[in-house]
Amino acid sequence: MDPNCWILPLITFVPLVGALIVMFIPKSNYSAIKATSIGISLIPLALSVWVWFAYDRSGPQFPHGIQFGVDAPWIPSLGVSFAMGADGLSVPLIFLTALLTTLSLVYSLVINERPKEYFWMFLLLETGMMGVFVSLDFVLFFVFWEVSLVPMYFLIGIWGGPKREYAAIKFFLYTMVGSMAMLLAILAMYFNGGRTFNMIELAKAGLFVGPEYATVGALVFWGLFLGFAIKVPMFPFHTWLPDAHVEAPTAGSVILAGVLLKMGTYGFMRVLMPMLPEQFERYWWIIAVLSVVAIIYGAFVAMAQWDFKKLIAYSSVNHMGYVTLGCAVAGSGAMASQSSKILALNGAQMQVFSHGLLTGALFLLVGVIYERAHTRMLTDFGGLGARIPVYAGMLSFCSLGSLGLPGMTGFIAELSVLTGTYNASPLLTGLALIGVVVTAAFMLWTIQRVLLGPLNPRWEKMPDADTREVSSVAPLMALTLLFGVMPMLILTIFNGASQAIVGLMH
Amino acid sequence: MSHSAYGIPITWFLTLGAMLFCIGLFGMMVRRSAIGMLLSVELMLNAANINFIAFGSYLKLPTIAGQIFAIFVITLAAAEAAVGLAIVINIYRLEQHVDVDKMTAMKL
Amino acid sequence: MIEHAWLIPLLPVIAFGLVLLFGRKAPGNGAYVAIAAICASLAMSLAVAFQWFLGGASAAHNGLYSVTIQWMPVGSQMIDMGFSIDALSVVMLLVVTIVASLVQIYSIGYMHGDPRYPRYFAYHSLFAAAMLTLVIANNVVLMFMSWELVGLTSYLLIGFWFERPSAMRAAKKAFLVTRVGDVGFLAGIILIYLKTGSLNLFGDAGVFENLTRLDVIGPWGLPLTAIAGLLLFCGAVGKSAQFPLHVWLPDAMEGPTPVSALIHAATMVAAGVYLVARMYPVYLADSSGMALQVVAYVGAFTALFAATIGIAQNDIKRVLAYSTVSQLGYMIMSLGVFGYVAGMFHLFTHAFFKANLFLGSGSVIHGTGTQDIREMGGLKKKMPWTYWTFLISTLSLCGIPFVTAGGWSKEEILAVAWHTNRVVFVVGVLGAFTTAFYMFRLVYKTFYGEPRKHDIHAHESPRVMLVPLVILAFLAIFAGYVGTPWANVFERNLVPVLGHHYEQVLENKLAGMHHGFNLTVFLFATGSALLGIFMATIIWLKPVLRIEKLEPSFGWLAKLVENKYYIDEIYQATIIRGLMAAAWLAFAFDKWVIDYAIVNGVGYLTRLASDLWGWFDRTFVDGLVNIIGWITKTTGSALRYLQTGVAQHYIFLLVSALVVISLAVIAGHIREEAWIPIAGFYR
Amino acid sequence: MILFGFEITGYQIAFLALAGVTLGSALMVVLMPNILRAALFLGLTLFGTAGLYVLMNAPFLAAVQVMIYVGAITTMIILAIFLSSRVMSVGFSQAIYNPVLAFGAAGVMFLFLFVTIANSIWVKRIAAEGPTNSNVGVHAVAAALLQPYVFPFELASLVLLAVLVGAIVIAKEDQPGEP
Amino acid sequence: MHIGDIKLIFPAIYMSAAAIVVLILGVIAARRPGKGLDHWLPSHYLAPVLVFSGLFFSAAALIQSFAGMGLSIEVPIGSEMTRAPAVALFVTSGGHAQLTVDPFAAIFTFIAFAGTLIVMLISLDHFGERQPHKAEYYSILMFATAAVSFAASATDLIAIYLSIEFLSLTSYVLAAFAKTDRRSGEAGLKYFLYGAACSAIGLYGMSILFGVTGGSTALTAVARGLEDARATGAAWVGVVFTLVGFGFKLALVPFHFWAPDTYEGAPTPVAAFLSVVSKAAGLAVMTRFLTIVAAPDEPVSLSWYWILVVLTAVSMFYGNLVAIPQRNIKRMLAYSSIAQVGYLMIGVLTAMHSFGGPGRLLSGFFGVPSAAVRSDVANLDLVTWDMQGVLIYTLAYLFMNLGAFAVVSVVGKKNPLNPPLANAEAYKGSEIENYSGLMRRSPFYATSLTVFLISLAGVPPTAGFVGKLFIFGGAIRMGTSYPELIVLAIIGVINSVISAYYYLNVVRLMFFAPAEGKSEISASIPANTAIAICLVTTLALIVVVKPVASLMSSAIYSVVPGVIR
Repeated sequence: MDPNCWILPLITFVPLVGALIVMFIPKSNYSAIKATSIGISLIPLALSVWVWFAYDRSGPQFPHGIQFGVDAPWIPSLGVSFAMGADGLSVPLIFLTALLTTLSLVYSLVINERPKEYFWMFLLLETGMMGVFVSLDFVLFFVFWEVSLVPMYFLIGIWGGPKREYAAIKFFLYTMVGSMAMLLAILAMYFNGGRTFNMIELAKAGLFVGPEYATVGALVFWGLFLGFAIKVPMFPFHTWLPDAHVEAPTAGSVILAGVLLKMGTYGFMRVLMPMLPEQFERYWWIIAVLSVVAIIYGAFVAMAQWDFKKLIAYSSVNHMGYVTLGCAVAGSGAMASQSSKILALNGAQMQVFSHGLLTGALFLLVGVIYERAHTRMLTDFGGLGARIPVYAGMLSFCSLGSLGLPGMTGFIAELSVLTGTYNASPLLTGLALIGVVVTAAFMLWTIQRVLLGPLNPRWEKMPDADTREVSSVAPLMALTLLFGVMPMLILTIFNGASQAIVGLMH
Repeated sequence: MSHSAYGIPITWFLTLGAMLFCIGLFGMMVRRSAIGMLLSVELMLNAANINFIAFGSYLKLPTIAGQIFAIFVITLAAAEAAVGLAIVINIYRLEQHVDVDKMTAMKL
Repeated sequence: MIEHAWLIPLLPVIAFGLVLLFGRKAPGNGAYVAIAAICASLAMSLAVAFQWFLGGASAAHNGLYSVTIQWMPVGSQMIDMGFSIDALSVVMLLVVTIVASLVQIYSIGYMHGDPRYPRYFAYHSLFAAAMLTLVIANNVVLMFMSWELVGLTSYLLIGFWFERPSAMRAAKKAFLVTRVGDVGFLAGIILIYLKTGSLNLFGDAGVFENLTRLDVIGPWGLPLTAIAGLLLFCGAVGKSAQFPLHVWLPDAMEGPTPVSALIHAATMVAAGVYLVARMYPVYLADSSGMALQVVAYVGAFTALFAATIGIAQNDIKRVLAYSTVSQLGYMIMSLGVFGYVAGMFHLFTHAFFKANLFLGSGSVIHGTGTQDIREMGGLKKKMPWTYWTFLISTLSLCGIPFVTAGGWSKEEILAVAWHTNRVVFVVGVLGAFTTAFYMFRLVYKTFYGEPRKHDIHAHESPRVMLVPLVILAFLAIFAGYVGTPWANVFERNLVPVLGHHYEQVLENKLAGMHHGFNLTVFLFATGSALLGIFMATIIWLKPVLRIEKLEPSFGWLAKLVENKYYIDEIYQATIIRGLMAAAWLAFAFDKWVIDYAIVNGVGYLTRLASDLWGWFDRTFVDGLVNIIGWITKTTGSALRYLQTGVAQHYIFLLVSALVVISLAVIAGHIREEAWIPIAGFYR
Repeated sequence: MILFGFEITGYQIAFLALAGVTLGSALMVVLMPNILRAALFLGLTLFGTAGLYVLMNAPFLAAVQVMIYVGAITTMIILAIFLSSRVMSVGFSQAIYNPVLAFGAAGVMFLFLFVTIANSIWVKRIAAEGPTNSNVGVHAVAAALLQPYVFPFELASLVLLAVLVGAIVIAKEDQPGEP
Repeated sequence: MHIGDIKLIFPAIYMSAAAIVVLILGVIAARRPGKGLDHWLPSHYLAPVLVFSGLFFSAAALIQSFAGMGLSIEVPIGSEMTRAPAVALFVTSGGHAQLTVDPFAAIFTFIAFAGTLIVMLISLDHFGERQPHKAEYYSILMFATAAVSFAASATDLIAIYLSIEFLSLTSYVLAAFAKTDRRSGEAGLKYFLYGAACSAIGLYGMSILFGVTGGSTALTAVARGLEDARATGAAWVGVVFTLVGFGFKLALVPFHFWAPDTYEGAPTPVAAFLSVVSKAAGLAVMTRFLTIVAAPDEPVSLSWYWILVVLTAVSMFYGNLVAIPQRNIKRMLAYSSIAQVGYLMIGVLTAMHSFGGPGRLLSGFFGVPSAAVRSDVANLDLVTWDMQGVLIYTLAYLFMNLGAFAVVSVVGKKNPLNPPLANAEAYKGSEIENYSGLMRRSPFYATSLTVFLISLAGVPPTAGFVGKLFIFGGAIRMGTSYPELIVLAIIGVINSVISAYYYLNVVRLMFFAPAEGKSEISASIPANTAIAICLVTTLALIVVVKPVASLMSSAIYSVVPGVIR
């Protein structure tokens, strides 16, 4: 067992312990609740940074081995174990989760409506999300997957906007449909993969290979696909997303976009591709086509939005399309060269990370302006660039990053994905490029509608972003720039995982 | 048709039992009063008892289980009637009638 | 020094950060920081240039100095990134740093008192940094990154006065229109990367070494090199405002005038030309020659087309803008007809005189407070410095031989065109004529005659603005001497950049060309320019030709003439009426067809499509989900009526269910057993 | 005995008579509007059934039937009717409730059962000619109840105890203030 | 039978005896209410204490049954050998047992005792100390529990009929126990009438079974008889009619009609008892009956098997769909429990396949070891899934459903608008809209109820998820041979989502809606203890699932006391 096996359980369960601690703080002591929560959330953050640096980039990768691995028996009669571990896929996501949680909590300092519940639910949410990214046992994975669902439901439902109840229940039911389908598929894999839930062993087992498994393999594949695609969300399973995003409180949107969506794509890379390569190869084009549709469709629908937050939400559909496109291409079998596939998968992972940073930041910024103006209608704004320059700078930066401006992470991601795709299907690349232009158009148009033009006299007195807001957004911007300029710093992590995964897929 | 001295195939008894059973079922459906329904239940139980006794008598292997079963059925029928009538009396006290079809306080 | 060339872009970046963060507290509100940085870059560029051309570094490094670092892993491969110095990049470094530093100095005066004064300098620094990175990048992706950053900063600078809706629209338009081209560029990069396996331009495993892998027949029977070249050219079309995508540039004049000088004269728009030049081996490797032909004709058409539009403009900066488009067309055209050196040379000279012209116009605007040349006139006396520098640069633009830089470069272009493509040559000559014509119209209307609007109290600009003008005017004269036909330093240094193989290819293409002074071309070039000046003179300075002469033959034009508006503007000249009609037509086409119908139309359709999609999303995708939910709910509500509350009903339902179940059992039983009706009854 | 060309036995006549009584009174039980008469007809049905038991060589059961069913249960029901209904009042009559559907359901059920019974192959274990276990007397029943069936026997007594308690609690009229 | 073996059913006997003790002492105490014996030893304290100690006896019996009291067989689980004991009691001529005491029965006994204890704790809070006829109430509750225990080990039709009737009759009394409440009376009456009809139908079925199988009442003998009588249509009619009697206890559609009215009308603790403990008896009997008697050799050709499959699916859909528009939470829980039975039935159907098929799992005689352990036991470890599924889900269901009812009881009771048990409007406290803003009034109850509801929906990390994992897992495993089980699993999954909708509706009201009234809800310590126990077990089952599952896995070998082939 790895000498560092303690680290991942610690990262996962510290927030849970924190949530319990917060539960026992008196309801009225707001400052203690907030300080404790943020303090506790710093622990996983620090640990995740440690993991980042302690992670051996040339070390073993997922199906061939794992780092920081822990494997303890849990229900041995069923082959369920408490297995955790990290590889190139998960290390950045662990960091992203910890970072976004801390920043969201910092941003949420203003929450004064039932703060105790808010903060402990947030910490519980962090446990769930972390658990998904570190679990190497399907049962554990599923448990955490669902655990992350419940606090989010409450975050949307209690602290959300006017249609929060509808949005919350839609979010919950939608996701639950997917996770239930996933559960069935997991069970089927269990019975065909040597009676184990251990992901490493399942990935090595070579499941559903051969024509006699065509039907069951397809069923399992689509079951898992449904679970992940709803979470991503892929077209046409995306309609929960705008509602959930729009109604969720700002920090909730950040986590939703920044981390929860990533659980879906993580599932693609951790489960679908390594464990069902044959099926993936057979159906990759469906995923690819859906992804391209999502890219174009998301961009166009985003353009039609007048609600700032909804616009960002739809842009998530667009951005996540690149991730799934990259995954699809990486699993396209003989369609593309090995290096193209790796490139595409690198790009997909980069987009995961990039979208987490940028869309998280954008949601924070939408929240900032909403708190001041109590409206999110783009038509209500205008000319704010002169009035609140710091905010304007941050918004412009993040929007530009979001539209894939070179020098930021999004560009690296999109370039890699598109390049990888070109080898498999130039047509898809070409179509996706339409999305690139439209994305630029609506992002710029948004900036224009909010920041440029004559100042709407309603906002004469609008204050600029304060320290809390800047400090919750600035780290995200800094990381975007850092990894955009020096992708080496993070891509070597992704690259190992991509090589391992693509290596499995013929 | 059998030409033995007895001359009654078991199917006669079983058919009789089935008739009784169905009359009981019919009563359960048409009787308005709880007590009327209880009477119908007794008919159904009797149908079962006829079956038990018929089988017990007609089986080639000697068995006493049929009669034993019937005894218990009769016993429990008494118990059932006791409980049922107690509930009916209580209801009557509360509602001044025992018409089951009028008792629809709970539905949705 | 060369090994530290990466500092050249880095210094402005640092200045950008400093000014953005501490602008108001920094000396000169941040301007000095930015200027110091760009001047340091200038000094370093000069040092690099000195070392390269005169210090023998070029020879020591075999014409290329390259430094790379690991940038991006792809599987077991590693994509490197870094900078490289060769003659081409040195030239570009010089152009960019010189113009940028002068413009920044100029801006101290021009932008004085602007509320966002520090931000202006910050953006300027960032722009310079991006442009400098672009020219020394040795990696296509790094090029693309800085290319986009250039676009971004131009967006910021054009929209600097974003309170003005027109400025903000212009900024967005600039960014979007260029991005349309960038998509092609990106596709080209992808194609090149996938086929050559490299993103680095130079070196053993670089793009240029592996171009033969691209030389396979692709779609439409074109070699992939041609396709790659055309895709890359898309980027150039966008950035360099070539024909279908040129519409952003005139609108971009909404930005502060120094910005126009920097971006729309010297640097950003030149980036497209630079791109084609930098990727010239790709075009040379194109065995079909298709790509370069397209480049040539697009450039030629743009050159003439924009020039004709320039005639009809009354906004001083718009005239210059169309002139810029036209000149960029020239450069592109030159590259298209194998005038690799000539195109770059024109870029070099054009940068200075066009920057000067813009700065001069800025000075005029600063002095008069208007941009409309109809309101100007007689400024020659009031603004002598501005006038003289403006005139020098105008002459340079017109290509007056021997004494101006523009003369040398234009003549070289025409010389190449004469040799390779006479059609293009003719267009070039016509363009030269038109250029001279509208530029002198501009000069005459601005500086000569009497002031047409008397409430304008024109005054000369402060010294901080005049010094750059003078320096640029000096360069507008003398910069051309590096590329005279007799001693073409430019050619000597630039051609080897292509590498031995492609140097040979280029020479083969130009085989038989008369190197040195070509009298025919000289006569055509000079003649057309002088004719243009002459025509302008007889129309606007000494109105020999009058618009009234048009009346008998063109009634519809007569109507225009009756209109006072046109009488003041259009002098009588039958000779120019065809030109005028063409100009109006072109402008109308530009305005109504290209700008309105295509750009706005596409924009409208896009909106329409997105609205439709949004509706689709709400109605069908979401609606389907809601329908399922509705069915579920309704079924639940309907089923609950089974639970009537009547016990007899329950029993009835129970019995009915039991009957159904029993029948099903028997049905199943019948299927498997031979079922004889009433068989056992009599047994 | 030959009747209408069929040879019939005395047992058959007895059966038919008893069946007629049983079924007829059973029909009365469910159809009789007056609940009291219905209860009385139930007694008749039970008597008929007891007769059938005798016909099937189960005299002990017949005795039990008469004692418990007729003697106890029917009496209890009649008592309950008196307690729970105003016998002389107008609303006393029982109208028949949705009879058509009910008749349909019960009728189909009977047809189904009849067809099933008629078609089943009983011959293997069931004597065709008549009752075989003719010697089941009180002793046998008692022995069975006390040895292998002692558990149900005891359980039945527990049931009766619990039910008695429960029935009393439910049926008894609580005095105000009584716990 | 050795007389000493009686001790094996000691928990049930103890429970009956304790019921009598409570009854007698209670009747004595009732003479001077609040004073004397009623003061020192009130039955509402005596009864839970006795049940609590009974819980220890049942645990002891459970452990003892696993330890293998003399008679046991060894079967392999994977690579390990496990003892699977079974003891036959009250053997009739022909060697068939009235009762079979085995771990399966012991587990259900334990579940019943634990459930009753919790129900009593709820009752204590719900009725209070001044409850009329409390001695009788608690005593009858204990009788009913004993009946469940008997039913779980009954392997003879007579014993089954008697114990089920025992349970039914006591349940009717309990449902009607709130004598002054019309709804309670109505609930009891409807329950009684429907139950009487169903048990009569079941009895009629048993009588036919008795005949076609050659006069046998023991399940093992019936099973053997059915082998011969396979061709007889009446045999399957008998099976189906018999199943009606059990289906009624389980509230399986279409034998469920009593459930909503009875749950709504009956006092909440009684409803809790009916929904869990009484249902456990039905489940135990149903499982035993199906696995022993009716396990299909060739299931595809047996229409009644298909009918069960359809009924399972219909139960899930019906229960969940009709639960959606409900406005009364008890009624909603009634429908939800109808759906839950569907999930359980998936497990039962799966388990049937494990025991059915050519060559039953165990060929022994009453669990007496036999050389002829099924030859194809290679897949034996898989069997664990099936019966484990039923047992674990039952356990999970016990705690989550009782917990939900406990909260409902507490909330319904203390609502100041509606004093309990007073009149027809008494149950306004159970209207779902009354849960608006419960989070602000009583966070503990709101949070607990949320956990229970989420568990019922099957969301991790709750017990409901563990149960579903086992149930669906077993179905999918068997699904490779019997695709209909996969279909059922998918339907189960769809229904989990549907059920989440109405469960979350309550959660939504509790957390998102504004509070209606500000009064904090309070409950006595017993009720809070009950809720806490349920909460902890619901949340902790996933942690301790390892020992629980291994315990359950050994139980399965003894469900079938052996069939001679």
